[in-house]
Amino acid sequence: MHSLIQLSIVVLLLPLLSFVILIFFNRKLPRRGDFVGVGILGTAFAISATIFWQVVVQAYDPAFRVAWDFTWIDLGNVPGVGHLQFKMGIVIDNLTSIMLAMVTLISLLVHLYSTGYMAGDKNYGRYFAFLGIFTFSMLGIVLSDNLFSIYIFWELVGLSSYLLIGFFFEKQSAADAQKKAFLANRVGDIGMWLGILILYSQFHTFSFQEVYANLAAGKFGLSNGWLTAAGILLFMGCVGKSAQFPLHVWLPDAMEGPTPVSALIHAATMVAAGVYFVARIFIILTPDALHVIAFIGACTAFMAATIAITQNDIKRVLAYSTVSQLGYMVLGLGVGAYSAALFHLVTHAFFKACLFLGSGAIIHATHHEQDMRWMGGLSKNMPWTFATFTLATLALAGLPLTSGFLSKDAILAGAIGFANVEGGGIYYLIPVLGFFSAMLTAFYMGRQIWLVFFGENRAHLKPADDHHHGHDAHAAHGADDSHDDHHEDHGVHEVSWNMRAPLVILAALSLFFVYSPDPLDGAKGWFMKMIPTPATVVGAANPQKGALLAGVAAPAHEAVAPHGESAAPAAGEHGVAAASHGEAKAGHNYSDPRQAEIIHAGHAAHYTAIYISSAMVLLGVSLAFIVYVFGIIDPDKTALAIRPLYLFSLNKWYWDEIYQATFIKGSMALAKMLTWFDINIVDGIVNGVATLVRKFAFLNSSFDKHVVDGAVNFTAFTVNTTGAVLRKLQTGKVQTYVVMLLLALVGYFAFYLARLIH
Amino acid sequence: MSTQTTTVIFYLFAALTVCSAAFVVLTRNVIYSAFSLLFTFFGVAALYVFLSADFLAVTQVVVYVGGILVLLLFGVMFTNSIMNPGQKTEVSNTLAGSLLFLGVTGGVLYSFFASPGWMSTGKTLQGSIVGPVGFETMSRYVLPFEMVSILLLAALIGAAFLARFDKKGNS
Amino acid sequence: MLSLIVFLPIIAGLIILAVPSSQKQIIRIVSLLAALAQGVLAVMIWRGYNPSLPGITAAPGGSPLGSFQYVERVPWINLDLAGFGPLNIEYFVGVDGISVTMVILTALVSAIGVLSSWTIQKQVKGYFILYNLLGAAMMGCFVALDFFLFYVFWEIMLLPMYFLIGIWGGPNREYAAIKFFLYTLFGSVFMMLVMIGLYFSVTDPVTGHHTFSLVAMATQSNYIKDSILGPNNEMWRYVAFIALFVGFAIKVPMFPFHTWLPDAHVEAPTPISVILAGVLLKLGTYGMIRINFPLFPEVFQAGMYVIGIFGAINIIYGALCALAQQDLKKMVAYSSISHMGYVLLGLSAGNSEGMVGALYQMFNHGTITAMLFLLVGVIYDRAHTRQIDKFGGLASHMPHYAALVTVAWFASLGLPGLSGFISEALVFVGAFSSLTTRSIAMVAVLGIVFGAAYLLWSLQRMFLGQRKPDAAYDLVVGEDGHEHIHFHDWNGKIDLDGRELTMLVPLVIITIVLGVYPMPILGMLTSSINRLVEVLSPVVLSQL
Amino acid sequence: MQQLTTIGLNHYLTISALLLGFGLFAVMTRKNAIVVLMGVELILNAANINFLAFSKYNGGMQGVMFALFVIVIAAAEAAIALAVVINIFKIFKSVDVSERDSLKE
Repeated sequence: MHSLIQLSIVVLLLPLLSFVILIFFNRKLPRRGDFVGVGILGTAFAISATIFWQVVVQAYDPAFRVAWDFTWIDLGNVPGVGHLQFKMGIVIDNLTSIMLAMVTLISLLVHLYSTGYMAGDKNYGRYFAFLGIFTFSMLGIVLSDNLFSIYIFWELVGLSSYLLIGFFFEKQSAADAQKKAFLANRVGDIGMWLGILILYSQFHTFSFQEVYANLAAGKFGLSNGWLTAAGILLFMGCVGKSAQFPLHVWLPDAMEGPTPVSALIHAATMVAAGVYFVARIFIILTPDALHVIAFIGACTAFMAATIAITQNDIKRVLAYSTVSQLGYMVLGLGVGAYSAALFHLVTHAFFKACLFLGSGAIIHATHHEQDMRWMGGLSKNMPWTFATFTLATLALAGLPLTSGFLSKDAILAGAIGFANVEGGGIYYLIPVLGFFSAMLTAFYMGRQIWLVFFGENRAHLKPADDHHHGHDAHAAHGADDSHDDHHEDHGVHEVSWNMRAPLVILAALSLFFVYSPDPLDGAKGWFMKMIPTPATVVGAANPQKGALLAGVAAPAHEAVAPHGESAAPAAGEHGVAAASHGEAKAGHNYSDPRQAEIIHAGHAAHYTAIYISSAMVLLGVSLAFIVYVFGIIDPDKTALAIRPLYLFSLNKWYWDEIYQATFIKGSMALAKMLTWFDINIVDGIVNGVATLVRKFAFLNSSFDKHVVDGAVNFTAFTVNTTGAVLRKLQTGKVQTYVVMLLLALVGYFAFYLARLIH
Repeated sequence: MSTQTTTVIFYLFAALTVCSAAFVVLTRNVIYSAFSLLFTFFGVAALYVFLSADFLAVTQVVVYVGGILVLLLFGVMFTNSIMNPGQKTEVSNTLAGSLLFLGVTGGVLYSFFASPGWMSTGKTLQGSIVGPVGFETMSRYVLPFEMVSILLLAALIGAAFLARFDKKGNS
Repeated sequence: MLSLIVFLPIIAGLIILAVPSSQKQIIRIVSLLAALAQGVLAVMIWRGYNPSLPGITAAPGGSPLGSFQYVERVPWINLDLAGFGPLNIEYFVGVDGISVTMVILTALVSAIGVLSSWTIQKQVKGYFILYNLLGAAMMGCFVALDFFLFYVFWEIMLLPMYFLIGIWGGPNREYAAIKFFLYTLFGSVFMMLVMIGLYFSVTDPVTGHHTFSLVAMATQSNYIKDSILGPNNEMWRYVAFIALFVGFAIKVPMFPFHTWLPDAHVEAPTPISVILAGVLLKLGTYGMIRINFPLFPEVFQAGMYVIGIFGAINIIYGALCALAQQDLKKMVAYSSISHMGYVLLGLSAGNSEGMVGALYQMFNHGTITAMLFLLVGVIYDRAHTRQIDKFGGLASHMPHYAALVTVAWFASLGLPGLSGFISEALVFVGAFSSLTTRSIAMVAVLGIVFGAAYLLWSLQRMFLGQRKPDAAYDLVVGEDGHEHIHFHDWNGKIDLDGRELTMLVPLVIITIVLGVYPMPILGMLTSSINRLVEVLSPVVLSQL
Repeated sequence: MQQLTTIGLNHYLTISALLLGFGLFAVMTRKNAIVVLMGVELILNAANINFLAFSKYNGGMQGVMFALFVIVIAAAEAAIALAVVINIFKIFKSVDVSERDSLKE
């Protein structure tokens, strides 16, 4: 077994160990055993850091891959299939090692942060246990080498998310949210499961590698539509987990959970798992499936952004921005900007975790005030939080010199290239939506920064009932009441070091130089070199489609290629782009011309993307300034002016209401109807038959009583009466007997005489 | 003596027997019937003599008159309180009784007379039968004799046992 | 060995018969010892079982007894019916992979049930005698290889069940008991007719006489060509298959024969619900696998699609009905209908994945549903109500109970890492892989969501949030200042007590272990199932 | 007239028949157990008369011997019967046989 495998197994099992220890013994340990969680995660991070170092830094090979598996279920010699085994295994490549490091790092930071944030909660120990099992499941997703085990950990992640969202289960809203999250994920999982089943039914294996190989060998027995369906169904898993439209509704509600959990699960890692999974199956997705994915991603990005601009809850804004950013990633995958999407996954994980932790710090400091309308002017009280939060905001908005800029730009570039290759028309909708969402992102983040940190504190404006509600939340939260809440101006103060340190680390990780030497081009960075776009196997699976695509794509290739060569000497950076493009081609000879074309076009569109996106971001930021800083436009008046739009956005496009009205009400009505059917029809028939039988039985019994039994009784009666009569004769008196005896004698004599007479 | 006188004497005894028997049956007084039974036995004994069974006649007198009748009288004395000796006893189902009496008697008599084969054969029993009785008793009928004596003994003991006064002395 | 494990409970029952009915504790302990001994025997059987031998039927060219294990075979009833020839019924028991798992399950659930019966106070003596009789009958059904013997055990099983529900049940117990009894009797009448028909159609290859041996019946070459159920008599074979299937489907219970189950469960006392859901339902599907399918493989081939549809109906219909229930126990009852639907679906797939999944699901459903009913019983003992809306916020007051309920509920909704998931997954894998049932599987997957819906919803309504105003318990502030929960007329421990933990924890451990590493049970199934699939596959049929 | 004057078998048979009838009448009708016993004695005597009459007119000893035994048995019977009657009297304070219907049970 490869040493990396051993290390990764250790990393995988350490959080589970933490879970087991804490769930059983947290009350016996000092400090409810939070040090156990932090320590174990620290170890896990150290080990994954070494894995990261060995794989990414030392090996520095895009094609690096070690795998190991063992037989989990052995179905023996199955007729028609042969010896059938389900294997469990671990695969380690660049992506895995990067994800490992990222997940363990953020998890470690969140553990650390939580020691401050959750201090004094009555289920403090259980909280860390849940964090442990979440980390375990997440690492399982990252490490697993086959669809079955990834599905298993997929569900386990859903469980831990369920447990953590509902951590304050006394709050009805939290209980609702956790249920909603789990069910929405389940809906997605069904699709994912069906997709897995389609692939299994063809190849009788779950392993990624074997599925790839079989598809590449064209062993897929069903029609191409089934393959597309498989791709889309598998993508449904991502839709559920990554909160893509139309299953995005659970993620904002999931903010009912503790804020560090939101940072860890619902911003950084779990929601990214969907993207990670789509990346794993990227090469078996047919072009049609990719189109669907791209459009869904674009819609999600745009819709979430429009919703985010009107939300007042600080965490909800971040939640919708998360949805929007996940939409970017999915969009990126859909358009074939594979590495860009994963790049954005990582960068987003860091700065979004930073944002959430920062918001958590603010909420903590303001005694569980989450409504931005009652904040303001916090920059003076909380400089550290302010600085890190702002930095992460810039990254999210995608301003240059930040990591977000690099990744988002790469995605948008890919989108433009994709649109070019696909021949424009409707496909241009995708980059357009992307850019527009970028603008909106800049706007609502600017709004948030302003509302939270600038201006004067508006806490005293808060209506009383809300105020008390805040207190209830506080009580339910059960945090320590060290500072006194009862005079009006809330003593806002900077948070303690164990909550500050994660903010700083994460903010540092959302700067550009971590990923790329060039602040303008992520393609120069190690990340996109290490995570090249893999060659699709589907084109090879159906050559006629590949040839057709080649026919379509060839002219576009010719159109773009000369421009690339001609410009190469002139513009160095463009040359670099071409070089990187060439390198990508060198790394993989893409058998599918369409894919090669898209990748090439994406690189080509790099600068177009930069210009447009920067413009849009500046537009958004300036708009935010105009509205909130200079107050040139009054947001409330504007809201009134476009009230329908405003309400549409404020009510999140009414998705919850729609689902409530259709699916939930529908299924409940169906359930009630079926129960009625069950009781009245099915059981009614049964009881009806029973009644009929009983009726017939009564008839039968009356016949029996009166006729059959009648005969018997009659006999008995006659016997009885005769007996009664005869009993009269039996007086018991000797003399009566003698009389009878002599009667007989006389009778004999009479007979005798008659004999004698004749 | 002449056959006429014997005939007359026979008819006297026969009448005595039958009438006293009827009286035994018909009277309501137990004492009367008991004493009239005495006369019946005497009459029967006389008839035995006419049947030239002298030994049996004597036995009849000794056993019946001396034994059974005394027993019966004792019974009467025991069962009927001495205070009212003339106690009447009830009669039940007289009608059936009388009808049957007529029927049985008539039937028996008719069958007697309707069967002519019973007319007397030539040889009859003559003289005293004491000797022959003793001879027969010790020879051919010795077993019945012994058995009947044992029976008698057992019966008497049993009777004594049955009729005894029990310990509690209530009679 | 098998005879011992079958008749051990009867011995215990006889011992109890001798114990004066005032000695309740002795009676309980005797039955508990018997159950434990049964468990030990089951473990010995399990260890000694050789999973490589397929069983199911006489292997071609193999011994006519088939590769069954722990076989005991003695002539039982030998009558010479002049006209019909000799009637030879055998006492013929043995196990293969299919039955050995069920034997283990039966022993396990019976032991748990005895512990759960500890609280029975009414006519303890009679209760335990009937209980032991029931245990013996169930075990006998699973090991019998002679159809007549199977039928005898099958019928014996009805009687104690009827009385256990009808005497120790809830307010409406007579109705439920009668319903259960008549339903099952209805089914078994068909079974008997088919049994007789089979007897006259099958000859023992060794003796040449007619036989009730299921092993002989499972070999198509043993059928007399022109007999009533012989190969030449297509129509009657279909009729017989349907009759048998209905007989077993009632026990499963399969829609539309399922309505006895909710009533029986709601009325039955907790241990009897545990037995009923844990073992008795399995007898239906076991009968299908052991008798119905191998005896009429070509009919099964023809009927796979219909069976699958019924399975899907069970899954979704049961789940939706559970979603609308107010009575917790009724909800669990409908959930077992839904879960037995998975078994039917897996069987209808007719391939190894599906059938292994179905049998594994039978085992897991046994353990998981036992857990569910025990937990329902726990709360019912305390609150004397099962109305879901009468609770709320229990989790903060009964942490252990809430934790175990969470585990059980999630096991029931098929969470990975718990045994239920693997069986459901295998069922879907099989059903989807088989062309016949693929479309059905795609619909039935919805059951996963509905299952999660009703379980999570009930979990939320009972354990999360705050106490409802009309809850079945009060909140009193204890001396330590914290709020404590107080049930009316319940003076025991608020959270789980030792006895309940000893019942539940083993089941939880089994669920987790089998969810992480299923091979201990799955490994015993595979060879038998593969053999069964060969028997059922048309390829083998065409060679007849 | 010749028939009547010469005493023959028939005379004795007639007497015995009458005695028998009277005895039966007593047995049937009288309620007093003692009288019933007397009736029985009458019947026995009737039988004896027949025995002796037949033995006289057949010239054999069998009738005589039988009559002898009958007398003995009659004695035994009388003793037993009286003892029984006395017991009945002891128990029921009455010898009325028409009230004794214990045979019914």
